[in-house]
Amino acid sequence: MNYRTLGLRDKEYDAIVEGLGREPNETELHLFSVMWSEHCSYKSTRRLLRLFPKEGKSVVQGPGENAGIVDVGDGWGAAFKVESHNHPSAVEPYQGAATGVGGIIRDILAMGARPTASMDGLFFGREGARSTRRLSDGIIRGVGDYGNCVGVPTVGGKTAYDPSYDENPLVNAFCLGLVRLDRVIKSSTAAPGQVAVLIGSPTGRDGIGGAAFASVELADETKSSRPQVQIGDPFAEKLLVECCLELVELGVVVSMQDMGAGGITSSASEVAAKSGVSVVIELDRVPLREEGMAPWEIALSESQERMLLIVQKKDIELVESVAAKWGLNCASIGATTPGDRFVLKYKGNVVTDVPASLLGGECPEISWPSLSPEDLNARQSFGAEQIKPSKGWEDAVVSLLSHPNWADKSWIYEQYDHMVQINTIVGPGSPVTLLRIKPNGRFLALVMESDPWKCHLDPFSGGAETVAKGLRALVVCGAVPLGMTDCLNFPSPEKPDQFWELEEAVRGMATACREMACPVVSGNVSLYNETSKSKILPTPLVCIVGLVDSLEDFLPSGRWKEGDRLFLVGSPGGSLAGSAYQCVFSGKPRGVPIPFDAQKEKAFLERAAKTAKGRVAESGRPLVGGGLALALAKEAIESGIGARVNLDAEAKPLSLLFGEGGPRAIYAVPPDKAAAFCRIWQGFPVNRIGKVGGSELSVDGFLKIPLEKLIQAWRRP
Amino acid sequence: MKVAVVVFPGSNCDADVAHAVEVTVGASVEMVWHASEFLPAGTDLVILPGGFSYGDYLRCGAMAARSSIMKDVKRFASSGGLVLGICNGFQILTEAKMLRGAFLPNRTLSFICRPCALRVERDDTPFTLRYKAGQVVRFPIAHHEGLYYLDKDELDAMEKRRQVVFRYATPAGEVTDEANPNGALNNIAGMVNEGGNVLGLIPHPERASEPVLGSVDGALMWQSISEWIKGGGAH
Amino acid sequence: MRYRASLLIYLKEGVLDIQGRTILRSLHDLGYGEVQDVRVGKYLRITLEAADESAARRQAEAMCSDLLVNDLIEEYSLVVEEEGK
Amino acid sequence: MRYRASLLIYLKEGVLDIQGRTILRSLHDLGYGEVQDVRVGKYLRITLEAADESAARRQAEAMCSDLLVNDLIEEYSLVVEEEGK
Ligand SMILES: Nc1ncnc2c1ncn2[C@@H]1O[C@H](COP(=O)(O)OP(=O)(O)O)[C@@H](O)[C@H]1O
Ligand SMILES: [Mg+2]
Repeated sequence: MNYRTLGLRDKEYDAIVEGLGREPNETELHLFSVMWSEHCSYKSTRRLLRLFPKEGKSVVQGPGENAGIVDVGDGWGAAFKVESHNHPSAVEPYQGAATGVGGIIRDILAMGARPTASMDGLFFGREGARSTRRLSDGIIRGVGDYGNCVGVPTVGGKTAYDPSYDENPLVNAFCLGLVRLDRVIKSSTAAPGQVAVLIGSPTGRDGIGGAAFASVELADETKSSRPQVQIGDPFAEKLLVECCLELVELGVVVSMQDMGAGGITSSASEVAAKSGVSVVIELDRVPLREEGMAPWEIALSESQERMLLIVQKKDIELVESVAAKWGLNCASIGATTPGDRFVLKYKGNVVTDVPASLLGGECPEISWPSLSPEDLNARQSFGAEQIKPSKGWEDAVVSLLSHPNWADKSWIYEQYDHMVQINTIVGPGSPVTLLRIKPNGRFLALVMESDPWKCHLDPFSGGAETVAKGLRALVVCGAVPLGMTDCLNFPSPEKPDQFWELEEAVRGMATACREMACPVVSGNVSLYNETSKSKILPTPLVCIVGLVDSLEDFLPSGRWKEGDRLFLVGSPGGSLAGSAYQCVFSGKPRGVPIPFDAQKEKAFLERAAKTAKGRVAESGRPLVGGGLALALAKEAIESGIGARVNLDAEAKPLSLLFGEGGPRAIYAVPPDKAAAFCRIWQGFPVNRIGKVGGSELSVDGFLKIPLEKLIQAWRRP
Repeated sequence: MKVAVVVFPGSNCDADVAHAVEVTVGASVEMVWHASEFLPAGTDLVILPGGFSYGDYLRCGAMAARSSIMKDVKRFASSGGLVLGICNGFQILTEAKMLRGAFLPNRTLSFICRPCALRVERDDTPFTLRYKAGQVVRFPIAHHEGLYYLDKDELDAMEKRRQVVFRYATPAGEVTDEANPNGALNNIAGMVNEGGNVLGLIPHPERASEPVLGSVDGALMWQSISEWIKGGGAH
Repeated sequence: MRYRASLLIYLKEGVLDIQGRTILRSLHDLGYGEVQDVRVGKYLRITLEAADESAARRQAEAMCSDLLVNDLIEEYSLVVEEEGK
Repeated sequence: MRYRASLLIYLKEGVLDIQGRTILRSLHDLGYGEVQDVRVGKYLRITLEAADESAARRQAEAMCSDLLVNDLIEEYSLVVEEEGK
């Protein structure tokens, strides 16, 4: 068995030999190839991830566990994380997306938390193409069928179409769960003399080598060597969730791991390494679904809907009886002993005996060369699309509103149960999702953001803008941001210009997080999102969680009322670089996006928070895709009322109406609160731009569109 | 009022409905595992909650309808006890033959989750005392197989017996095809048995039972039941 | 003895088969205009122990009426064979 | 001529059959302890026009690979007969 065919590099093999003091045997080689793959080891990005700020006053658990946790008050925490399932979804969209949802739910469960809400970030190829339809249908059904059945509401998400995802769609799954802070389960709490118990579905050959598969480009030859497709069983997952939570409630779970990439090997060696114990697994005891599985296949199988629990010997019978009640397999497959070994036994023989810490944590980092792309200048130079729309301003608004990226997404989220668990106060369709926290009467605000086009033009400011967009949305609605999770979707890091983009994007995100005091508590990296024909745009995605103490503090969007004054806060114009306008009218992002300005952002957030708290506005919406024009249109549509807007003609109309970037928002303010509103925004650009009323949206000198027409465009038949 | 919520493997609205009856009418709720043989003594109302019992595999509600507790649920119903099946619970009631009919996939062939307007057809059942016939209420729907089916003759007979309690309708209360989200025959969203003590309902009243959730139309159902029980309606 | 019961479950004539109709439409869209009709059903392959073939068939029929088939909307056909044949 | 293609689509050996496992357990609970295994698949009955039987079969096979069967996880068997036979 050649280590190179398993994807290990020379340097890595040498490190293994040195760490073991001998050559690895075949089983061990398989284990190392998976555990030291990009997907499991983060060997290309560990250095970058250190840039993220991880501390904050609400952080209970930072990166390094199955999910991060923030304090949501009164002894309760929110555990959350986002993860990619891109490669599996490219190959088998339905099962790929479904098992992505299932996997992230188990990550949350592993913290002892009850999975409470999911979100999905979906990136598809060009709209209308047959392959896009096939992939998006399968992916959306996969997300829906799994989440609906398991009873975790899908409460929001992000959907974007761009030709760069033609061959390589992205599926990012986010989940959040609630946990009592005195019941948090960790990987680091196992002690010698305890038992490793495997609960859930029997093990088959599913997804073996999935981690390695996710760590290379989707070349045709990898498509043929692809792992056996993982099949999701949401019913089994529901039983597993209830069973594990019942065991947590009974206080018998010492430690718990989901079985993700790397299966038993990954979960057991992680507990061993983090807890500082040895784990001895007897592979014969693993309940199997298939005959003739080799030891390494059992050890690496990624069969879904399984959890590994570490429990005390005295509790075994109780654990078995609870599993039996839920109709789940339960097998004691190993034990913890003192030391730092990861040992696998099969038919009486030791087939693996390696240091647990070596397997799980000591893959040498790679530092790929980084070079700014040759075509960066070309990307950043403006093109001919910087002119007034040929068919007029009304047509421009209608075209943007009906473009799949910015149109109504209810055709997607109505296929998802977004209400089960009855916590959804403001569901999908709004800039932020609001959930109640039943145990303490407070509210969680969630956003998911991504802006691949701006990241393509300037990854640093694109990355910062992505984070800032999320934070602005949360603060505008009155939430206090608690923490962030992110998924870094990029092509291969092995090409210097691509690595540069990755590095810059992370630097931009980290800078925004640090300046705006938003700690990163968990995340995921998905590289090699490319094929021989195309590669994805740099697509970092963030999910940010905020807290709202009471509904009094919550400022909704889409609540214009007759007579309200409209204010635009922030600079009057934005940039067209990487904007929705460009995307629709030239198909190609070009130019230099607005650079990140920490002082401005902070000044904005401070005032936005006061605006929500002081209740001096009826409705607020930060400007995002499509700029001022689409923000006005969406507020009008959601409110069911028009407005008359009169813009200061000094700014260039294009960047005024369709420019994006930087901290900007529109507010609807009742006349008697206008003075108070302006007082709060003193020292920040603020302009009164119009008045709510009527049944059309008119911008003097530019456009006049009946509400009906806006709705029609946005809803798309 | 004492409520028994039956929990099947895969039920996922069990806690929701328990929460709704607790906060709206202060009911005392017991969760009853499907493998139990008997309902708790003194039960006033049995709820079969929504969800995906047995994953909706084979046919929605088929396996749950054969579970052990259902024998006692049937006995309870035949002695006049109140039974309410919501969504998957309605599917279970038809599979258990406690209500006539069967469910087919929505005509859109997709799962649908959104608020939905319903016209109340009867205000003389234990479940709908607090409504007015003809009133339009809004309950969320969330299902993949909600197309109620029964063959023509039986359907006519059932209509004649006034067993339909809720129909999908426009916000103005018209029963039209456009207002029908799933293709259910005669826009049927909810119906009772001949005795009037077993109600099957595809929409979710428990998702519309608190002001914070945006609608309290569903709370009227819990209040109706509670009033009926207090009034000595219990068997 | 071990038997294999192959069970086809389909909707009764007259019950609207929406899935079938949708597949028919997709096939037409893909250019298969020659397709006249599509009906969708379920296929269950049940492996069971029984004394002889007729016992196996009786058992399978009992399962159908007990659980596997909803006779309000569905019909079925059943083939029972000795395993390995 | 009109043909009827009966198509059985089932999961490949080794691919987890999530429905089969649940139905099996349910049959056991109902007292059918003699059942060893249940596998669940789809059954499609396609009525189509074709010049002759072998053309009908070719068309049906093309539909399978174009739309009806996911060859990553599914296999199928196909019987083609003249209608009315
Ligand atoms: N895949 C999805 N799943 C669930 N909700 C989605 C999905 N895509 C978009 N949404 C919801 O649709 C709304 C609009 O989406 P978004 O792309 O963020 O547009 P906007 O530019 O208006 O913020 C948001 O509320 C979002 O949560
Ligand atoms: Mg958004």
